[in-house]
Amino acid sequence: MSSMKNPRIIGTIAVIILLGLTPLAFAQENYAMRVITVGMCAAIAVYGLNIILGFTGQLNLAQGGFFGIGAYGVGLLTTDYDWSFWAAFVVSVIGTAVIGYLCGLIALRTKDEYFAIFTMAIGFIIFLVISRWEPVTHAHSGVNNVKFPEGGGLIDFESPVAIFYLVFAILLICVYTTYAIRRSSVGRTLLTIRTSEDLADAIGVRVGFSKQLAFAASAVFGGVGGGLYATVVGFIGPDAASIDKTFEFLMFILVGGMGTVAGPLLGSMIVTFLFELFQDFQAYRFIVLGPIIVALVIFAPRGIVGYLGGFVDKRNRRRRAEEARGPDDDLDSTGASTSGGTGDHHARNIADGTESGAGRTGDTPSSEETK
Amino acid sequence: MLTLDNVSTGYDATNVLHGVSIKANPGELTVVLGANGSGKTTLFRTVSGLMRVRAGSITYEGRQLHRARPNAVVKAGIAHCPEGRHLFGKMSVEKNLRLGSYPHRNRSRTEEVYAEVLDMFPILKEKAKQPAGSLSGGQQQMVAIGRALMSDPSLLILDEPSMGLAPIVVEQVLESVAQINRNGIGVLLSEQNAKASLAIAHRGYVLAEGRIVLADDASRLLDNPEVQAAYLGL
Amino acid sequence: MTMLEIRDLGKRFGGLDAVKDVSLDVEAGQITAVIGPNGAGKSTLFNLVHGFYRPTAGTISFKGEDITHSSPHRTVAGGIARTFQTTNLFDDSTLLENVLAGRIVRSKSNVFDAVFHTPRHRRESRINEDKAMEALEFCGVVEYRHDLASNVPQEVQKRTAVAMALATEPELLLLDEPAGGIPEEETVDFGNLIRSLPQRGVSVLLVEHKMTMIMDLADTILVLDHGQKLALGAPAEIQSNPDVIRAYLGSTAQEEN
Amino acid sequence: MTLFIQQLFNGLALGGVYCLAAIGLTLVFGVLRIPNLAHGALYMLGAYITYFFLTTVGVPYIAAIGIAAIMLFVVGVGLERLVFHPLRNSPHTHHMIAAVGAMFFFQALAQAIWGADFRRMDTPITGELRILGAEISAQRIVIIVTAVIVLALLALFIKRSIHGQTIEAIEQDRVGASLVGINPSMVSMLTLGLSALLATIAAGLVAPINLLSPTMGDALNLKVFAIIILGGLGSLPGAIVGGFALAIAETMTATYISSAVGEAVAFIVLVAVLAIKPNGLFTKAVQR
Amino acid sequence: GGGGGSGEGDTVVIGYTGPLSGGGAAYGENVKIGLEMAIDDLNADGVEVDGNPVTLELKSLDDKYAPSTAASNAQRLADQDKAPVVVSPNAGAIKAIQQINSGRSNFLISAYTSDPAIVQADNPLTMMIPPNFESYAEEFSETAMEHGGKKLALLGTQSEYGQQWTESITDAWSEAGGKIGGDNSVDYATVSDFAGPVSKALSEKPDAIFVGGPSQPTALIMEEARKQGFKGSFLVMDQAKLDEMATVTKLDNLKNSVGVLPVSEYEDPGTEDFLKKFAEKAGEKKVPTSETALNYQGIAIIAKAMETAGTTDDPEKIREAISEALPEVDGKYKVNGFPDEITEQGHLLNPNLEATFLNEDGKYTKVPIEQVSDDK
Ligand SMILES: Nc1ncnc2c1ncn2[C@@H]1O[C@H](COP(=O)(O)OP(=O)(O)OP(=O)(O)O)[C@@H](O)[C@H]1O
Ligand SMILES: Nc1ncnc2c1ncn2[C@@H]1O[C@H](COP(=O)(O)OP(=O)(O)OP(=O)(O)O)[C@@H](O)[C@H]1O
Ligand SMILES: [Mg+2]
Ligand SMILES: [Mg+2]
Repeated sequence: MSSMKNPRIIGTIAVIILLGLTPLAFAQENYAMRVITVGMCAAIAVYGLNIILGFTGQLNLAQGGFFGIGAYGVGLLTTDYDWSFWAAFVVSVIGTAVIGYLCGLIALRTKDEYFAIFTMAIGFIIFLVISRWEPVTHAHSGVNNVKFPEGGGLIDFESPVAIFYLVFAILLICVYTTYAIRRSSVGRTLLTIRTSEDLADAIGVRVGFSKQLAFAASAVFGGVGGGLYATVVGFIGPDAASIDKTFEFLMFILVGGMGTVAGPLLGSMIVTFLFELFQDFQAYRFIVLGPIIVALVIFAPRGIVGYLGGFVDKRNRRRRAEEARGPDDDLDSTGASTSGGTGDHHARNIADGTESGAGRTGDTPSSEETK
Repeated sequence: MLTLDNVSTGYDATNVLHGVSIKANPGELTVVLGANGSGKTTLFRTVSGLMRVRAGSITYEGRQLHRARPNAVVKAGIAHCPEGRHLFGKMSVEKNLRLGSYPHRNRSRTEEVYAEVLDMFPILKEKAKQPAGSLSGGQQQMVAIGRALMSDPSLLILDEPSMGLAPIVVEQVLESVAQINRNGIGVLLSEQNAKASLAIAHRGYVLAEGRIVLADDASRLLDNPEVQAAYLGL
Repeated sequence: MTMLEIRDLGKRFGGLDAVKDVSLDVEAGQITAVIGPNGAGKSTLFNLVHGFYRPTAGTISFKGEDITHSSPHRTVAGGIARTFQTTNLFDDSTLLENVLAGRIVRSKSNVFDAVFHTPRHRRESRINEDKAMEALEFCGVVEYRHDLASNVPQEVQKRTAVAMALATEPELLLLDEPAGGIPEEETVDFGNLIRSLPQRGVSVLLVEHKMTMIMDLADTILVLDHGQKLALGAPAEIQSNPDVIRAYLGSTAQEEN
Repeated sequence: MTLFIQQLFNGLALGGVYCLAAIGLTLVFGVLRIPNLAHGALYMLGAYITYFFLTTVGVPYIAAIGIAAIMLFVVGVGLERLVFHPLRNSPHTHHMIAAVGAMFFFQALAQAIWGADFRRMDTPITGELRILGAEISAQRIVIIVTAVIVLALLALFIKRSIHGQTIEAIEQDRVGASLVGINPSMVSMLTLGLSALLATIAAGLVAPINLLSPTMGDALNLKVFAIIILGGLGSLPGAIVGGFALAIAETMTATYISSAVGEAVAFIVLVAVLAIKPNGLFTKAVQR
Repeated sequence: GGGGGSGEGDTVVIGYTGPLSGGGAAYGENVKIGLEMAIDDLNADGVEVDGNPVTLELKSLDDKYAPSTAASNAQRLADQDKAPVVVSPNAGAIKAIQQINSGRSNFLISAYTSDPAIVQADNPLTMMIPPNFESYAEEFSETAMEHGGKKLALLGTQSEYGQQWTESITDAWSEAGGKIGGDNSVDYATVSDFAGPVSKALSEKPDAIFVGGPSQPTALIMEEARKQGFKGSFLVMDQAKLDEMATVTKLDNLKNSVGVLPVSEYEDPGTEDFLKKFAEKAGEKKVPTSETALNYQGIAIIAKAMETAGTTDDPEKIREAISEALPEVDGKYKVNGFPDEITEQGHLLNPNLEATFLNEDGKYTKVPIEQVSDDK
């Protein structure tokens, strides 16, 4: 198919291959392997966030909480109850799905900022439960010696490389699922909701139901990421479920690019790397990192992938649009080609964002009397 | 007098207006005709500062306006009733209208114009306390026109004011526009009904693909065979 | 055959009867128009039929089935599509993507089909693409299919809105001022588009303020005023109805004659 | 019974703290439509600057708060110009992350300047009042009274004055607002400045009953968000009622159930309220 | 890296991961100062391993109190900087680090926490520095009962450590025949106004109150309690230091309290010099705490163990050598109750552990403490 020639897909595949090969370079470097593997666990949760935020446009601030539920599920079941990792993993993910679904039932009655803060409250309640429910979660003492996945005598997951590839494989599934969703009618459904719920409603989209599913799916990814995280790091404390985790995820997705296939992965890796890089500054690192975060958001608002993809898309669209209009429609094609040719050059200089304070047209579609 | 000299502008990568020059004399009613997408709205948005001028200049009564922000343009006396209305949906109709007088904030003048607006659109009296967003499409259009009037402008820009209005109200609105103009307020108008608008206008411009292709007195445009063919359905 | 049957429909907002005691039969294969002064309740009527609003009185049935309380996605799935008074498209998407969105309601494949790339998924993708293209073509905007919705002229947007509605494969199409913002002189083409809908098996319920167009297209006209029926009949009757002239048409009526 | 009355007053004082901290946030939310997560950091910065002038420079208490408030106004304006203004056409997510970045920056900055150690700020307002057997310090009374006065004045300003209405107008349609002559950029700037100023007044009043540390704003941040959402975004009466209600709920549950529940109660109430009224308590349900 | 422990003029990195930003930053800084002071002094004295002079170097990383970050940091310190020793000052972080220090990477944890769970883990490469906190409960209870009465209110902090203390005090107090009210623990870090929790605790009319978290908020709670009319005695958890508390509240508010002995009250051979050097480094206003002093001792012990073991890069050997090295440590490094033995599990034990009672005259009187066993 022609989509195979799409530079975005090529780029995504390149990133994945590169990542897949890192153990070759770093197999002996426990630290590097650890940072990358933990980063990939986060990336999985970020793919969840991508579904609800990137596709559906709902800012879910409970993702850290779901990550924590996954992590504690695996952590507690493999230690206090001595389950096998795999059983614990499956049960925790199902548990996260159920909790996510239930939270979604209420959460999705709210909209926009209310939804964001509502989910933030849910996330915080999850955190409080984990950090206060001593008898079950051991509160601040955390969960020690989380089991490694059982390799059934074939693979020894205690080896950093083996566990790397386990997480990597699951991450691949997430990336592919995201890709598949994006180009299917399911993805289109979610995207219509992001743009306008009213209009989506009008063309027969089951808005509530779809949002509900997206929310649950996002929670599931969070749980998967958390479950893997627990086994990778071996010890988990309440910080695994904290609101800081959520903001970390958000940072990853924003830097990478919301609603894109490769964005969450790239963002997770780059920001993780950036954070480690600045560790040498200790307490002062945020004097530098803070402004960097702000600058990234301002100057690359669509994230790295969005930024690169934007060029590709624009070019493709223009080419296709001109092709489509074709030569049979003389009047139109002349008009289009003049504006396409000269306008482009013009725009570069002017698109510096200093448009008049009022913003653009598309900003505030005057909402009609429709509900 | 409003003068646009060689104004070019556009959205993102594409230019929409290509060196447009027009003049609107004080107190006159100037109409801009043009097919869909010819750039009328863009032209108006440029005048009121909602869009940046990429080349050329705009002056009004001797003042440079091409770098002015919308709020400064209103203060200079140009009110714009935009396509898409841009009302404050959750505020009452009355508040919407009264906010229109923000540039001058002259109490007695506010009351005067407010009464005039309610006279022009009696239905708004009934709806005064209702959120503007809950009004019907046409009623909202009335609020938008009224709000523009409230700033007590010397030049009023109306972008398809009759959009979505019932035929009987369209007549009435055009009549009101003529009346407003007779009271000495300049009007810059784009209107679907070319014939009716030319009938009340002093001067007219024809815009095609972002360029002025015809500029003449309104009466002469009415007789112009090209215009008749393209816009008057004759 | 009666496609849509509205009986004694009412909708109150606070103390206001936006729609009251309205009854209407929309016949299959016909174009039925609803006109009336601003605020007469036309859009509200549409919202009621489509399921955006819950009626406070009365019933609606479609092809003999009661849909008074059904939600929008059910009504759309059942075969009623609509457009909005202010054009409403997904601005950041191309026209083709917009119209494809209209196909969602007819898509059966789910996430698993997408992930596993099942034959059903592939078949459906192809059908969706074909139908979307067909709708675009039918509405005469196919050459703009790769342009962003926010970048095309209003008329193209209006036509795309119709194409998007058609992509849901409706039997009844509700058009709320489809030609708003299009100069009177240019509405002829647009009228032709609407006129051709019944031949496609799509009945039309139309709200419009452009009298030339209405008189030209409509088989039956319902006139609303203050939420209530003012008149119902063929265009010629309506045009000469003194009540309608006084409340709505004004002098245009004479002109048309 | 004395316990109940004592806790009621403690709850009221805590409510005053919450309200004072929340007003600026609601205002910013009203105008810029952004959840300013850096609000707690502004509050913290305000406290430190007040501390600096009070303790290090040695100006009187009220004057120290005044100077700090003005300085923070400038910081707020700067924050709007440098961070939020460039983002005015972006989705909320971007603001939130940018605000988190700004918060990191302010915290690190404060730690670099004043160190990580807790600091104590003294107040000239001393003494206790006995009301119905309950002991309550004068500082807390001042907090309650200031909170109520500031909130009432602001509510009046927004509802009555045309300047206040500009804030509402911008919230509802930026283009429309600029077309009636409002300068949205200016209003945004002033609003953020004002919110930082109010946060400083809050911090100056509250810091003496607690401690200064670079992270002092964090704990308040989450609660304050719960409050403004509970009351309905941008609603000042909502902020008042929400602030006092949550504070009293918190003290009472902590007293009669358990402190862990007390800590969570704000969020539990929030979840419960939003489940029933998805737009908060004080938003008029406007049909569009 | 400095892999070759027997090269000449080698630099050995001592790793440190602790909270240097966020809520725990002050605590993390205190530990860091102790490490820096020790390393400065040791380098000045000269460390010689296997006949070669060795320079110690501190490399610190911030973990914001998050265990998983602490573990990553530790791994980084061990892998990239080849640190044979990593210092960590909180139990959660230490548990996370214990997941990696004896498997994938090899390094000694210098653990600054009084939670015995970290030695119960049987990690062969952990050295626990402070006394087991459970040692205090009995003496604290007895002392407080002597000066007050039988009814105790609980008002400790909600951290992991605070909760363990609360439990331990609860047991000891009941054993000593006292009565205990409800658990009013609050999170000292997030509470905006302490008046509420204090009122609640006082409503039970207690004779003594258990308090404790970071020094400053603890002081505030005690002040609030006194303001609301509490006259009894306080049991102050070891995280809070009475002398540090005296910098934020009047000494009057603190009287009649039992807590850990301030560093300045120790009479070890090195204490006086240590206090002077500390004042030079951190300023006159800052109060030296046991976090600083005990970690100062800890590094000195490790350096001596390296010398004894004759290696800087074999953590197992270093750990083994500690026992032998303890008596060899120079007196100047003995500042805050120096240990004379290390248990098999890795716990440094000070033979004469003492706490203090701050009496009505504002004088510190010593209270001898008997150390409990680390076993569960
Ligand atoms: N926000 C936008 N982004 C990109 N292109 C736009 C935007 N708005 C309008 N255009 C394009 O600019 C051109 C001029 O549009 P404009 O709205 O000014 O025309 P108009 O004469 O007012 O038409 P109408 O009669 O439909 O109102 C059109 O080709 C349109 O597609
Ligand atoms: N959500 C609502 N809340 C309150 N009143 C409403 C609401 N929606 C509509 N109305 C009122 O109901 C009446 C009918 O409105 P509707 O939009 O149906 O009119 P319309 O016939 O479509 O008018 P137009 O031709 O101007 O679009 C109007 O008076 C309007 O103010
Ligand atoms: Mg236009
Ligand atoms: Mg309507």
